[in-house]
Amino acid sequence: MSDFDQFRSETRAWLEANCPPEMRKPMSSDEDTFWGGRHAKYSSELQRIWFERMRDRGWTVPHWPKEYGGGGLDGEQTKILRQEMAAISARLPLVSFGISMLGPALLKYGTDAQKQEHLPKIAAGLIRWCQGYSEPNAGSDLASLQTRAESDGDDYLITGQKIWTSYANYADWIFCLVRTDASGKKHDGISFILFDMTSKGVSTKPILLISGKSPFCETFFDNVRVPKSHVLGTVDRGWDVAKYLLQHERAMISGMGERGAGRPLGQIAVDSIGADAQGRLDDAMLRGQIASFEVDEAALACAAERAADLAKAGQAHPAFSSAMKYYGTELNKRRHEILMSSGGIDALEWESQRSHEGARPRAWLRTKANSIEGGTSEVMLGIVAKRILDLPGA
Amino acid sequence: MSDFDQFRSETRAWLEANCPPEMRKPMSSDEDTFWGGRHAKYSSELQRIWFERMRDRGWTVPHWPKEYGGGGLDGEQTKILRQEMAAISARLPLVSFGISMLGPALLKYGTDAQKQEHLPKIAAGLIRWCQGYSEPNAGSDLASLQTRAESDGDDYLITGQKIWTSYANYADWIFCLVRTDASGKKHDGISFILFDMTSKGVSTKPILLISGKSPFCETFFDNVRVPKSHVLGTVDRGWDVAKYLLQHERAMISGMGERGAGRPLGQIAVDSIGADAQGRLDDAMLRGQIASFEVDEAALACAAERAADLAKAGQAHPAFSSAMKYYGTELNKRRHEILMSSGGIDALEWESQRSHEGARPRAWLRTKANSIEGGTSEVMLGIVAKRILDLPGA
Amino acid sequence: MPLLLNEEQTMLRDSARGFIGDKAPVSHFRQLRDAKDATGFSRDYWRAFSEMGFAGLLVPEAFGGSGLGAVEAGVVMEEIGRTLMPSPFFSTAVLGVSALNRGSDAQKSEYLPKIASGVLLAALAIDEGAKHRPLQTAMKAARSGNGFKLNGAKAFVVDGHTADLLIVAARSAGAPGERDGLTLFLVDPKAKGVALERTAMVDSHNAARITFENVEVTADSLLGDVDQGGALLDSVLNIGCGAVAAEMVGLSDEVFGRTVTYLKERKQFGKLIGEFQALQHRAAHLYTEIEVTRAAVLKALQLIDDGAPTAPAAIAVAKAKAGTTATLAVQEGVQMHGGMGMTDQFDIGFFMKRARVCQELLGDSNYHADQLARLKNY
Amino acid sequence: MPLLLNEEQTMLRDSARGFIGDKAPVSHFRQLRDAKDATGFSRDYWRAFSEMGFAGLLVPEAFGGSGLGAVEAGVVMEEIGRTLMPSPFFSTAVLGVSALNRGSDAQKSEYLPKIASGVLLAALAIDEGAKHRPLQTAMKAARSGNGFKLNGAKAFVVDGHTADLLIVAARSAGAPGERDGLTLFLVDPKAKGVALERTAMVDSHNAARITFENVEVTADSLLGDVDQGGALLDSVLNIGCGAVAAEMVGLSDEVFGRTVTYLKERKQFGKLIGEFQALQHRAAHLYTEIEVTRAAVLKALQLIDDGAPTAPAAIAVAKAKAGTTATLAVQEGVQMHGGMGMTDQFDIGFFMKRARVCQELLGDSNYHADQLARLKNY
Repeated sequence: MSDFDQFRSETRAWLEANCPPEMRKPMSSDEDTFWGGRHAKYSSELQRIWFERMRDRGWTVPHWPKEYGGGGLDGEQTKILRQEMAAISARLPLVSFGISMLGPALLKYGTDAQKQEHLPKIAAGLIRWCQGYSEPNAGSDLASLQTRAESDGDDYLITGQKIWTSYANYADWIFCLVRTDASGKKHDGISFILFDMTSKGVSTKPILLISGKSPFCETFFDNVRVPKSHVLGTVDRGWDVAKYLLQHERAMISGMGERGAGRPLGQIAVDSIGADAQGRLDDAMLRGQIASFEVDEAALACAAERAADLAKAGQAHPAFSSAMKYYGTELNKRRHEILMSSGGIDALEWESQRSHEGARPRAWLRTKANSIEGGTSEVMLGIVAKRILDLPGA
Repeated sequence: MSDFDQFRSETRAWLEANCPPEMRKPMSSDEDTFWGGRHAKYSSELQRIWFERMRDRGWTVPHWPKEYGGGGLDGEQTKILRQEMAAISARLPLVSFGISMLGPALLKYGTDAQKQEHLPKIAAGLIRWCQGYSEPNAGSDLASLQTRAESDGDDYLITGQKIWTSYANYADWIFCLVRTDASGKKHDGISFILFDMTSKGVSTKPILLISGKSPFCETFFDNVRVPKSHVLGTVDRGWDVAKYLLQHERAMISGMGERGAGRPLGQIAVDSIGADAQGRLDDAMLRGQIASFEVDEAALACAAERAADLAKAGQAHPAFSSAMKYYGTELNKRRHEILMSSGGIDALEWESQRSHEGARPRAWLRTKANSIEGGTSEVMLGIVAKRILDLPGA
Repeated sequence: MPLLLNEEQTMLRDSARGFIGDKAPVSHFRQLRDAKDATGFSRDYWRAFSEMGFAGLLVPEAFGGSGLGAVEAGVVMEEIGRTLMPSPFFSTAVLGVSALNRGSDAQKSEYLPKIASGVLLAALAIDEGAKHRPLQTAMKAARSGNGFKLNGAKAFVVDGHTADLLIVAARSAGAPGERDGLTLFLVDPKAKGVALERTAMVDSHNAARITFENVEVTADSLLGDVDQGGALLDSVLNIGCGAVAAEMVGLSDEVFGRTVTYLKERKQFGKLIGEFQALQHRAAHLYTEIEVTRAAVLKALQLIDDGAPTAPAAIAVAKAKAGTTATLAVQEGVQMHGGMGMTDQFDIGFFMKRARVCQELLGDSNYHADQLARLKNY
Repeated sequence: MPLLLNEEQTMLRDSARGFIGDKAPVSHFRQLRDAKDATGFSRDYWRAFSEMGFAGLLVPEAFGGSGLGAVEAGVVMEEIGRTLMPSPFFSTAVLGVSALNRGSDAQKSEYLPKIASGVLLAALAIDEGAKHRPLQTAMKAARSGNGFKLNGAKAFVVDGHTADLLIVAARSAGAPGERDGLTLFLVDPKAKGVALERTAMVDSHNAARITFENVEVTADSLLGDVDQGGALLDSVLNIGCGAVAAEMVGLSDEVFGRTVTYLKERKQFGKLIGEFQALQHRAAHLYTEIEVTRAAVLKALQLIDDGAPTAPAAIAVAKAKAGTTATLAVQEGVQMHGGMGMTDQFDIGFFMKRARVCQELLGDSNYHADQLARLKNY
């Protein structure tokens, strides 16, 4: 038995013994996700138990070094753990932007002091982070951001406005792009800085979306005082950190689809529309659209698997995540168009109990942002054209 | 009874009496088209009779003035004649680029002498014309043409190369864009000139396409001597004439589809694939694609009708023909993709008698040029963006 | 007949556009939505609409209406589509009137003048399952004494919660899927056994679910002949589809106009986003789709008014095409508006929601493409 | 197993690419086409292919082959797709061998070594109608003495005109549409009653129509069990589909590469056409489609080699996806090459023609999407 086989069987046994059955059910609402933070709330005692057991093993961040509260697993072990968790449908014990976004950037760009301070608190779910990138007038042109950090001794004074700050109203700290030098090109003079959301001068306001309530906020900074030591990476070179982090975000979004989860699309359609004598969906046109979609969806899943394997083999093109982000989000929009067609009249209800408060149309509308957030499809295609295809002037 | 009703009933009676039944059958080969010209050949005696009867009435060009050999009909009468011809599937008695392209330009830009000389010969099918626009290195950027006309007393000496000259090898005369002044912007210094293809220095070479033989030629001019009086419109302002003529060409191409002609697409598919117990095509996916196509095709036919009505009412946007050209040619490509799917294996044969020498795949491949010739789809979309939508920098 | 609006139709359009643009811009709809208005539309405006002759547009002159046709109904629907104005025009003046126009003289005399004067509202109840499939009607109409007893449930009854009169499709014979055996009934929504639930819809327009439990109706409430409701329903659905298609043309045109304006205002990467060629080509494509759709819809409406045998195929084309074009228009509209287009604060999302409802209303693009294939025997 | 080629597979690819790129670039195919070559491929190159171990790639080592699998067959097919090299690799080394691998020991001993050494060519005859529908096989196999008598007609038999051995699907029981009752036979193309017509195809590759009139075959010619040919056929068709899908990946990649090169060379309106954003976005989209397709095809081939129960669904995905991607690649390729792309003088049209044939070969994208839906019960 290889080391990996042994790791697999031990992991399987441990999960079997430690993951409560309730934590193996599909999540039915936002509350089922545990986000951590100073004001963390557990939706159930079992959620707490599951989180604490995993945290104690370092498996909230299995691939991080042990010294920062991680599990110290290598790539193959991490993959095995994910597979074994997926096999029993185990929920993630902790979800946070600290884990998925800031963590990788801290590991790459952080000073020892910064890593020591922040990583263990992320791993243990003690601090909840939010991301301050977008600004109202910047849009896809992220680097044109205007939030300014003015030098004042050992501190910066930060003033400006961010938008699309997910869960800013629940976050303890923010990682944020600010302009420390406005004299040069727009990609220069940007710094990546971390600060406490309880600092004086920070305020937030939730954004109502076409799909209804959202985790997004507008976030305002009015002369917020932040020590200069809170800059991550080099001052004025924050764009490098941001780009590194955006790649992580894109990879995450492209993998975020609901592939394979829950009831197959064709079955959902049969549930509401019915089948003919041969068992085929009783809407031949829609059936064809679903089948074409499922071909693309299955193919994308293969591409995601291959991308991960290429990355592991060190053969991945660094811009490939942009191609995947583009494809995955466009596909997810198509999935939800199909779900709406499948639901028909019933999927038009917006507030009834019967419709779970319009869960299906709200999810559909929400997907329309997939191809905007984290870099629009147009920006992604531009990146592929320029960096992978090397087309002129792209 | 209105004048129009009377015109209709007279026209119907005349057509009934004068159009031979053989000239009411769908055309089965290129030979069934009568092109006229110095070396004109009739494929049958009935073709000759039908042509001469129509010519004598001025109905080869019903809307041209009678003094130039036309029928002198107004817009409504012309429409009625077309409708009545369509009603009995009467073939066009004469097809030529003189009628469809040069004629309108001559009527608008020609001197009296030019009109007197050329229009009656076009109407009577005595001279066959070809069009010398494209050049190998110009492509979509038509105005970058290099064929030069050097002044030599009362003549020009023309040297250069044209490509995609349809039927140049059969044509008697050519209408041609040449550069008379190379000093200014590329759209200036172009002249529109007419000359005899038997002039010394003219040679042609047919182009083999991916679909096989084609009417296209490469055409070479080596110091061809042409009197300056043969310029149509103002010297150096030939681009205006070319644009005017291109609009006619685009309108013609967009209307050129095989709409309504022959057996309906769905039936063609049923012929080769079969139907289920309910009479539905026994390939549900293809059936859906055909139905979607037929929706678009029927809608386009309405748009063509509306465009003609708008033009008659003087309300048409001059660039609308670009939108129609784009849509019509893309649709025609889709039609032939569907025909290939419908024919399946049988539609892959290239040379057998059974396949009429690969008629279906050759027609399919030929349609791929639709969105290139007469202005690419990309150029058409650019024109719509600029001239209709007034988008910046388009 | 040219495929253009004639002079009278152009005047009608200008008058509708003037009133709707002035009184009921999108902000009017937003207000009703935010207030969760119990009626869901403005009765004042409906009265004004009636005075302008819109409520009785399809009502014959003998019954107090204007005696106009499908093209004119489409003209008004297109303008409604531009501002999403909530009104009973579709349910009452289009579906209701075109059904009642096929009723007995007594029925016409009783209902049509009231509709034309704006005091009576009607609603058509057909759909039962998740998708529009009129032949699948299962609701039972059993003979009972001199009349009928109705049992079943209807969904997606547009404006059902404010209707004074329900026009209900039920099955008096045959099995779901069959064309024979359908019958239409006029039912008082206050009758015993009728239970009505207003459904809050994604587009914040009005619809209801209605159940019928042993609802007794007399023979007088029959609309048309017993078991032969299929043909009547076809004619009502044809004009209804044409009207929804026209609404989608107005909606698409409006969304497109707003999007092109945004392309000329919004800067990114130091340029107006309308300068980006990829967006230009997509905009030009969408423009063409909308113009093609506009022609197809007008043609279908004209053919209905002509009583042409090709009208059903033309309607299938129009509704199918209008659905896909509106879907494309709102998708491109939201995407090109970027993050802003995702916020409730911008109007563009309203159009996306309404377009989705218009797709399902009287059959989506798939349904109508399928109908076209059936009509063409493949 | 990582979704990547391993070291041996990479070496195999390099060796195939080296040979094919060197000996059989597109000009080799053009030459054979222009000459209307009677064989349609180079027997010399096939001998060299065999010496390199390609003819016996799937032949077990015990019978003189390399005993490799579907992934390796796909590797070679992908390279063939790049230059359109005509060769009996698909018909003989893929379809023929994978069918014979399921035969009796006697059959394997007789045929496999000859195939591996390049001296025997095989062809699989399945299709009868316009579309690939193996279950619709109508060709009759009636018991006759100790053997069978075959009657019927086959079309689209790839490399049929050069085959030394035909593998023929026929119906020994049941009716067209049924799975039971299919039987595979080994038939000598020179047998009495076999009539063969080479069909000139749009892609100038080789195919034949074959009629069978009272062709007598012995019981020894049975491949597998009587009436149970369905399962055998499935396994042959699965690997065949994977191989064609791999060819389409190579073809798509090659067309795309040529197109991107052209975008960087061709000037219009004073710019390289690759600078036009609309073309950039279309190129980036196509790139993504090709990469997604590449992954799906490799996955399917790996699952075949694993004998995974999910292989049939993965193959349906791979063949369906490869077909639509190849279609898009050649359409964009020709359009972006403009008028030049339309001329026979440019190679790009060859790829368009071949892609069309690959679509129909063993079922087009519609067929395989439908198969996927069936496998998923909707």
